[in-house]
Parts: sequence; C-alpha cells; structure tokens
Amino acid sequence: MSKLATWARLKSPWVLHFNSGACNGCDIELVALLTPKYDVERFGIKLEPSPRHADVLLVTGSVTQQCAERLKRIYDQMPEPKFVVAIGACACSGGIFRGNYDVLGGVDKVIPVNAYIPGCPPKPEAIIDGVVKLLNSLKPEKPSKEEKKK
Amino acid sequence: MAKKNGKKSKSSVRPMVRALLSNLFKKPATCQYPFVKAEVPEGFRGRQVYNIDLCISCGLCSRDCPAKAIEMIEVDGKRRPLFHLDQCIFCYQCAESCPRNAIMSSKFFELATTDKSSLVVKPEEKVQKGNGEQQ
Amino acid sequence: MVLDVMFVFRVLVFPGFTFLFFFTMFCDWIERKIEARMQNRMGPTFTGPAGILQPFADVVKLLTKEDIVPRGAKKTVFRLAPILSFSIIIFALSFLPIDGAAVIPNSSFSGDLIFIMALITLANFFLFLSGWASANPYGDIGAARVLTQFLGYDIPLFLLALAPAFLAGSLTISAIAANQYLPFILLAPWAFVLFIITLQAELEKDPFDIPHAESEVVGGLETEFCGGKLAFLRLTRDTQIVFGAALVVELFLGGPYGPVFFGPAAPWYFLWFVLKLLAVVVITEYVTCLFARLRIDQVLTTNWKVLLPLSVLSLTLTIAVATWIYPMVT
Amino acid sequence: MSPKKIDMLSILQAKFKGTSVQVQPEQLGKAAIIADASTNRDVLKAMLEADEKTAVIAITGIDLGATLGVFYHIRTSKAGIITIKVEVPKEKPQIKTISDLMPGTAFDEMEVTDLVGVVFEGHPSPGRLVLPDNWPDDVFPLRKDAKLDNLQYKQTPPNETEPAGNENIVKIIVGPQHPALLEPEKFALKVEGEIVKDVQPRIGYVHRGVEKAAESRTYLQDVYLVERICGICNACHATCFVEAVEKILETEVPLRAKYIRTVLLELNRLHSHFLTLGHAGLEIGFETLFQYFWRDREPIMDITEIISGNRVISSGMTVGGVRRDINEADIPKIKGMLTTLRKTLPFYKKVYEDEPSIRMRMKDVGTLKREDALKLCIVGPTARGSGVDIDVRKDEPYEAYGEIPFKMITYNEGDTWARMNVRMDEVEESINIIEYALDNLPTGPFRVRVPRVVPAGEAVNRVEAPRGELFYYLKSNGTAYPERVKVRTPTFANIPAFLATAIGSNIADVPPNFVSLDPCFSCTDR
Repeated sequence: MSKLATWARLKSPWVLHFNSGACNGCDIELVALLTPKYDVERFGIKLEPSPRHADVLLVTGSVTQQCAERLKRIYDQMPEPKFVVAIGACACSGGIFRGNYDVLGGVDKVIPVNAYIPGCPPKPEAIIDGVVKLLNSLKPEKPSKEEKKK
Repeated sequence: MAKKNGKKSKSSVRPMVRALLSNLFKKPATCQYPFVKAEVPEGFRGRQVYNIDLCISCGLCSRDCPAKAIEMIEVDGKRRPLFHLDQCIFCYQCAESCPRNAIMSSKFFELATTDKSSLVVKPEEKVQKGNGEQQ
Repeated sequence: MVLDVMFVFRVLVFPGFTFLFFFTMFCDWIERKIEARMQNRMGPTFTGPAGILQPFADVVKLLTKEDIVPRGAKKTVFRLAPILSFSIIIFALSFLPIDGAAVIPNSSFSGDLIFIMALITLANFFLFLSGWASANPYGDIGAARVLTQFLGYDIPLFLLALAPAFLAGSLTISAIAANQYLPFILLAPWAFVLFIITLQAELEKDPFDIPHAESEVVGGLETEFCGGKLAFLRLTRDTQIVFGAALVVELFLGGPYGPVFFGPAAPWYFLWFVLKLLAVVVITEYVTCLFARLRIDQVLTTNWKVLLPLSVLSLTLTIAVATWIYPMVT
Repeated sequence: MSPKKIDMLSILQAKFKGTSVQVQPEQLGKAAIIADASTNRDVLKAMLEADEKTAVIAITGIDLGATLGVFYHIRTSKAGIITIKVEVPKEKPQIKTISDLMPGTAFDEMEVTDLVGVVFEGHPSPGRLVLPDNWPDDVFPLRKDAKLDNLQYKQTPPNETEPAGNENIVKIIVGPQHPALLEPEKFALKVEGEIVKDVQPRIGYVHRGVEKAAESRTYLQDVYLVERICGICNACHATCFVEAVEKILETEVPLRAKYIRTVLLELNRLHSHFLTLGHAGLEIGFETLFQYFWRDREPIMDITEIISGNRVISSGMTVGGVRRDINEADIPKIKGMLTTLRKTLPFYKKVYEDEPSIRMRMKDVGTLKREDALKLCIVGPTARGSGVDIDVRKDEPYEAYGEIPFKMITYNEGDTWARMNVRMDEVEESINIIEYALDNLPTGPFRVRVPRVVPAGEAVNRVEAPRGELFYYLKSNGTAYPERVKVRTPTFANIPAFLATAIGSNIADVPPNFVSLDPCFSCTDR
C-alpha cells in the first residue's frame, strides 16, 4: 500500500508559491513554468491557492524581517509530508542583499529547506531540474525495502 | 449526433473562438525539457569554470564581486578564490576584472542540489571544463 | 432475503459505484487534456499512459495526506459535509439509465426528474455547509457565493429540464430517454443551448466560476480542507460535471439509445451513452476556455434578467412544438 | 494644454526676489532652489499656479552631517527637474507636510519619516511604510551614525484584530500570501455588502534596504545591486543609475552603446507589457489569454538571452557603455523572432478591444479622471490611460530615443480597459523601435574606460520604465563609494491611483483595477 502512496505522492506534487521579499525575477520564471513552453502540468504539478492543499512550498526571495513570521505560519499550515524548495540565489543565501539590515538572508534560517536552486534567476529548466531532483531524492525509499527483504 | 454548437448571435467569428479550435489540433508548444536537452545560446552565463594555472591569486575577483560570493582561501601556500554558488548572482564581474581571464563562463545551468555544501566550489576541485556535463 | 448477486454487482461494480468512480476520473483527465491542448500545452502526460492516471494519483495522494481540522471549525459538519455531498451526487447518478436500464434496476418511479433536481439542490447545500463550517473568512465568502449563484440558476435549470419532459410527455427520466423518436436537441435546440449555459453556472465553470475564483476568494469553500476531505470535495465537483453531462445526454441527446449493430443491446447502449457524454464534456470545456469570469452581480443579473425569461419563453415554444408534433407521432 | 512657453525660472526669480529663497539655475538638473522650512510651501504653491502639469516626483531625505536635508524634486511641463532644497536641524527634525497641496506625496513623506527621521506635521496617515512594525523607534537606517548590526526588535502582536467600526462592515485582508498577487503586500479592505468602503495598504514586505546597501559598494558593484531592485524592469534601473554617474563624470557614451542600451530597454518594456497583459487575463479568470500571452512572450526572453546571456536580468549596462556587443550574426535571428511576434499582435489587439467578456470586466472599472491623475502625480501607462501625455522618452529624450521615431500612445477613457490598450499599442511601438535600432546600429566602440573614483557632485536622472517614470538622485563624495542613492519607482507614485479608484467600487472590481496598475512591489519597497 505504501508503494502506491509513494507513487501517488511523486506523481502529483501540488505546489504553493510564496515570495518572501524577492525582486520577482524568480517569480516570473516560476510562473513561466505553467505556460505552454515549459508546462509543468506534464508532471502533475499544479499551482494551488491555499497552503492546506500544497505539498511543495516554493519560496523565492531573501526573507525580509516582515515576511519571516508569515513564512513560518504558512509552513506550519501545510499538512505533512511537506517539502520546501528555495529558488534563486536570494532564497538560498540572501544573494546580493545578504547583510542588509532588514534581510535575514536565506530561507533555511526560518524553515528547513529540502532543495536549493541557485541562479539569479535560475532558468525555468533549472527549476524543473530542481523539482525533479527533489522528487528523485524521495524515491530511494524503495531500495530501502529491498534491504529489509535481504 | 452533430456536435451542436448553437451560440447566440455573434457577428464575425470572434478571434478567440477560432484560436481555441485551431490550437486543439495543433502540436503543443511545449519543449520536453528533462528528456530533450535545452538548447542554450552562446555567451549564456552558467556556472563559472575556474582555471587554476592562469590564476595569479591577485584577489581582484573577490574584491569586485557585488554579492561578496568569492572568498580567498589558502591552497598549498597560495590564495585561491572559493566560489559560493548559493550566493553568486552569475553576473560575471569577476571574469571581467580578472587580469588573466582565469574565470570563464559555461553553459551549464543545472545546479540544483538537495544539500547545500555541494554548492561551495573549492578551487583545487577539478571542475569539468566545457559545458553541459553533470558534476 | 437471498442477496441477488446480479443486483449487488450491478450497483457496486459495473454501472454502479466503481464504474462511476473511475469514469469520473476519466472525464476529469479528458477535461484537463482538452483544456491543455486548447491552451497549446501538453497537460498531464507522465502518470500512466498519456497521463490517464493523473486524477487517480491526485485522489490517492490526497487520501494519504495528513488530515487537519482547524480549531475554530465546527467539527462534525466539517468532517461530514464533503462525504455527504459526494454520496448524494453518486446516488443521483444511479437513477440515470446508463446501459438501457437504470443502475438500480426498476428503481425509476414516475417523477424522478423532480427528485433528481432536488438532489442537486441538496448536494449544493452540503457544499455550502462545508464552506460555512471551515472557520476561514474566505470559506464563508466562497460558501455565500455558492448560494447566491445557486439561487440564480436553479429555477431556469428546472424550467429548461421541463422542455424535454413536455415533448416526451412524462416526468420519468427513463421514459423521456426511451421515447425520443427524434433527439430533442433537434426539436428544441434553444432549450439545449440555454441548458448548456445554465449547466455552466451549476458546475461553476468559467463564465460563472465565482465560488472558487482564485484571484478574489483564495480557495473558496475548499480553502481550509486538506487530505481526505479535500479529495471528496474535488470528487464532488468532478462527479457533478459527469452528472450534468449525463443529464444533458438523457434529456436532449436520446439517452443511451442508438443504432445497435449486432449482439446484445446493452453494451452498444453503454457505448453510445459514453460517447455522447464525452461530447457534452468537450462542449462545456470549450465554453469554459472561451470566456472570462463574470462579476457576481453580473451573474445575478444574467440569471434573473436573461436566463429566467428565456427559459420561460423556451418552455412556451416547446409546448407549441409539442402540440404540433405530438398528434403526428402518436 | 498650455501651449504658451512657461519659463518657470523667471517666474520664480521674479516672485522670490527679496526673500531668503535663492534660485540657482543649471544646478542639479534644471535648477535648485534653496529654501527653508517656512518658505518651501510658498515656492510649491507658486509653481502650481504657474503650470498645471507640475508634479512632485520624489522627496529625498539625506543626512548632511549636522543637519537633515529634505529635497523636493519637481517636474513641470517643460523638460528638466527643479529641486527645492530644505535643511532641517537634527535635534528638532520637523517640517510642514505638503500632502494637502499634492495628495500624491503622502507616501513619500511616510518613507522619509521611516528612513531618515524627519517628522511631517499634519500628515494625514503617519505610520510605518517600508520598515516592519516592530522596528525600534530610535534607529533610522539611512543616517550615517545608525547602529544596524544587533537590533532589538520590539515584539508587537500584529494588529489585525482591531474592530472594523459598525457591525455590517466586513474587514477582508488581502494578505501577503495570495495566489493572485505575485508579491507580498497587504491590503486591509473594509467592505460593506459588495462595496469597498476603505483600503489601507501595508507595504514594506519586500523592503531589502537597497539604498543603504548601495552606500557600501563601489559604483561598479552598485549597477548589479540596483538592477536587482525589480526583476521585470531591471534594465531601466541600471540605465538610470549609470546615466546619473555619467552625468557627474561628464563622460560621453559612444553612440553604439546608446543604441544597444535602447534595444535592451525596449526588450525590457516588451517582456514587461506581455507579462502584464497576460496577468490581467489571469486576474479576470481568462486563463487561456494568460497562457497565449506568456507563450508568445518566450521569444522575447530568448532574444534577451542571446544578447545578454540571461533571460531576465540582462546586466548589459555598465558605467561608460555596455558590457557586451551585439554580434552581427545574431541580428537576422532576432529580426526573425520579432516578425513572428508582430504577426500575433492583431489577434491580441482584436481580443482586447472587442472580446465581450473582457469588456464586461474591464470597461469603466477603476476610472481615473485626468485632473485626479494630475493631482495624484500618476505616471506611466496608468496616467496615459487617463489622457495625461507624459512620457520621459518624449519629454526628455535620453539614450538614442531622440533619433528613433515613435508615437506616444494616450487614451482618454481612463478605465482599466484604456490602460490595458495603452500597453497593447506600446508593444507595437517597442517592436518598431527595436527594429529601427537594429537596422541602423552605428559602428564604433561600445564602451569607454571610466575611473573608479567619482568626483564629488550631485545628479538627477529620469528614465521611462514599463510602469512609468523612474527617478534617481545620486550624490557622490569624491570616493569610490556613493554618498546617497535615492530611487523613486513608478509604482510608488501609482499606488494612490489604486486607492482613489478602489474606494466605492465593487469588491469584484478590485483585482482588474489592481492589475491594470501593473504594480511591482519589489520596486515600491526597494
């Protein structure tokens, strides 16, 4: 039964996007994923309006002081198994705004992050590659079953 | 059974009506990225390729980097640049201000990883030259 | 009471619950694929052959997710409403003759058209309840909008459904479907067009999809739901689409009855039913992609000032046609 | 319109002959007027009477060591910017507000209070604008002596729970995380039934302190920092900053660099307009239009990638010219993409003009009359949609806009439909400009060596960003680091337009009205 659950979880990762203080360069690349040229709906990825529906939280932007509390609240609202992907140099480490007075610099200072996609902004293909790598990193649960069998 | 498309009065066929129908039968404009390699134009600013032999460890690159993403570290006696790819904004100011052109751009953009430490590129680590190879 | 195996098989498996469950997902897949193709993109392709298992994967994933009941929500209503609304729609679907006979054999009684219309009202009421029970401001607004829009289109929907009843001379669906000597779409095309438009409003599809408009009301009544309950809410909406299309097929396109080529009639009727239903789903999807969303007050004005008088007019026109055609046929 | 030539300077000199106000022509743009806390309002009143199109572009707060400077940058119908300089003692930083004369400046004054600490008496709605609510009260980031490392933030609970007046007024918070808005900003809407009674914006979620960061980087590094204020109009920010530095250095940029800069600027405008026209479709629920627009926007991104190496942040500009040359081999490919783009325009033009569902959702929604647009100092397509014909490319041609023929588009209806159609026509103009620039690209160098240290001086500069007029004020102090960089972005000036038109409108009209403004909050908060 859990093989089916893992298969379902990999095949329909619903996505929520939160911009915690970005220059919206990464956001327009993220929204470009939904458009015909890249079309992530091929992988079953759908942009969901509310944190309750989402599995993967895509965060862009170096977390500003005001957004930090909001980001934490949204992360708590998401049901388990949830994953966080930091998109763009700002989300990974604060990028060019690292060290400013109002910037926390990096999403991992507020919530645990599962995948990092550097780039300013990363190409839409790089974001797809990041999400695919995140989903592949969930797959090794299967071989662990083979070890149990041995 | 005719597909009755009885719409109320419509003067000229609206452009949207025709566009929707024609797109239904046209090939979708989607490039199958993960299975078809994305073609990247010349001069694309991907990951840096650092050539350790040309470097004279002058430190100009780390001084000029707007995001302060290049750190000079001691490597067998000489000061070499350490690239923090998670802080780098890929503007290539370092390549411009390097007197010996030791830093070149490559067309490799698939840098996503699940652990952050792999984003720190040490100078002595042999980085594949050319473009597009996986790490 | 010896359990009639045929009855259990018929209700639970073939044209009953399991078939309807998977057929809803198939229709959802068709819809997503058609919408994607119209927008020049590919739509789900990597789950199962050509992405056909995508809706199934969505439902299974939702069922395996953690189920959160927010503190402020009204617990019992919050848990029950989605399941109830889903079961009502499935129950209503079982009255429509799918392969020559209704899902529950000899269950059609005279006047079950009105009963089914009442079931739709009940299902929408439970959707309102689920939105109202989730203590989220967007949930309340979404729920209120479901009701305002529902008040607008319910009467025209019923009046338009009466048109074929007049032509067939009876209020039982199987009877209407049976004696359609000429598919009523040809006899009363105006009723068909108006019915499709009101169907758009009932299924909350694009020109009238205000209750779950993302830009105004974040998730509408689904905002607070996650996991199993959300799966049922999404299933309710998909089953409503199948139900609406099935209703159109029964009333206007001559039900499951079509030319039978060889062998027993039931599989052929079933095939005709599915084909007609898919055609109607494609039409509704086409209309969805064609329009922008209307404002809530524009929807109400169109319902009360445009649809209602037109449906009354279409009723009178149908009566005129009935009195002219009826003596010729009987 | 005022056809007669108004010589603003002579009027002001005549009016303020004997008083303590000195008019210094040709200093910092067209003229600098030294006034003090008491006389600045009279100067402004005089200018308002003289010319109807007078508008305050920005208010710069600056720490001048002993005193705090408050500079009012003012634009009149003739080209050139007039700055009223006022100095206020540091111990008692008070000055009278001018938001009653010019309602559009309320936001500017709140920001100066936040960052530099000058209090504006009589301000209609004082309070935090860009800084978070729990920011310590005594720290002003843009002062030279501000201690910014270990800050003790006050823990104040968010005040969303304050009652909404009488009971039938529902308070809807369009929160920081909202699917329709690409960026975090909060609007507290007080709604009675379906009518919006009051809108309180709370921006500042994207405030990254760019102006303070700019002071700790060299001019060369600042170009990359300034470019990342807004991902959609990054070329405009870079050009505006670079031109300001070149004004102080008085270096002459080679003609080929000017043409390449114009191409990059227009590519920026093209991709920004396509993005907004598509996003407007998404806001009114017309998803197919969104998909089509963003599908046809991809060639523009590919052209930017070919020319500059990155799809979005083109990083083409540097002090003294352009970083890369457009090589001849790519030009036919670029021209090919542009012609395919031009073929799709009639389809979109017809859809936006007479598609019934779009007209129902956009016709006379958020109408802004011409006088209000002038009073609220609105800029860009939002103003041009209401008949105000201001366009920096025409009023004060910079780069190669003087030599390239193009039309300025204005509509007079002033509603969302008009603003969207202004952008629709401007797309056509931009394609013409790019093709003209590519056809007769002058030969010659594309870059000039520039010293790292910039002599002391001041400069003001304006550029026409896709959303409107972008304004930079730069002060250098003879070192390699700028003294003060002030950025006033177009959306910062356009938000009052949304507030004015949203109050009294239907709640369902708020999204189209909001998107017709083409808001970019990473620009607004800097």
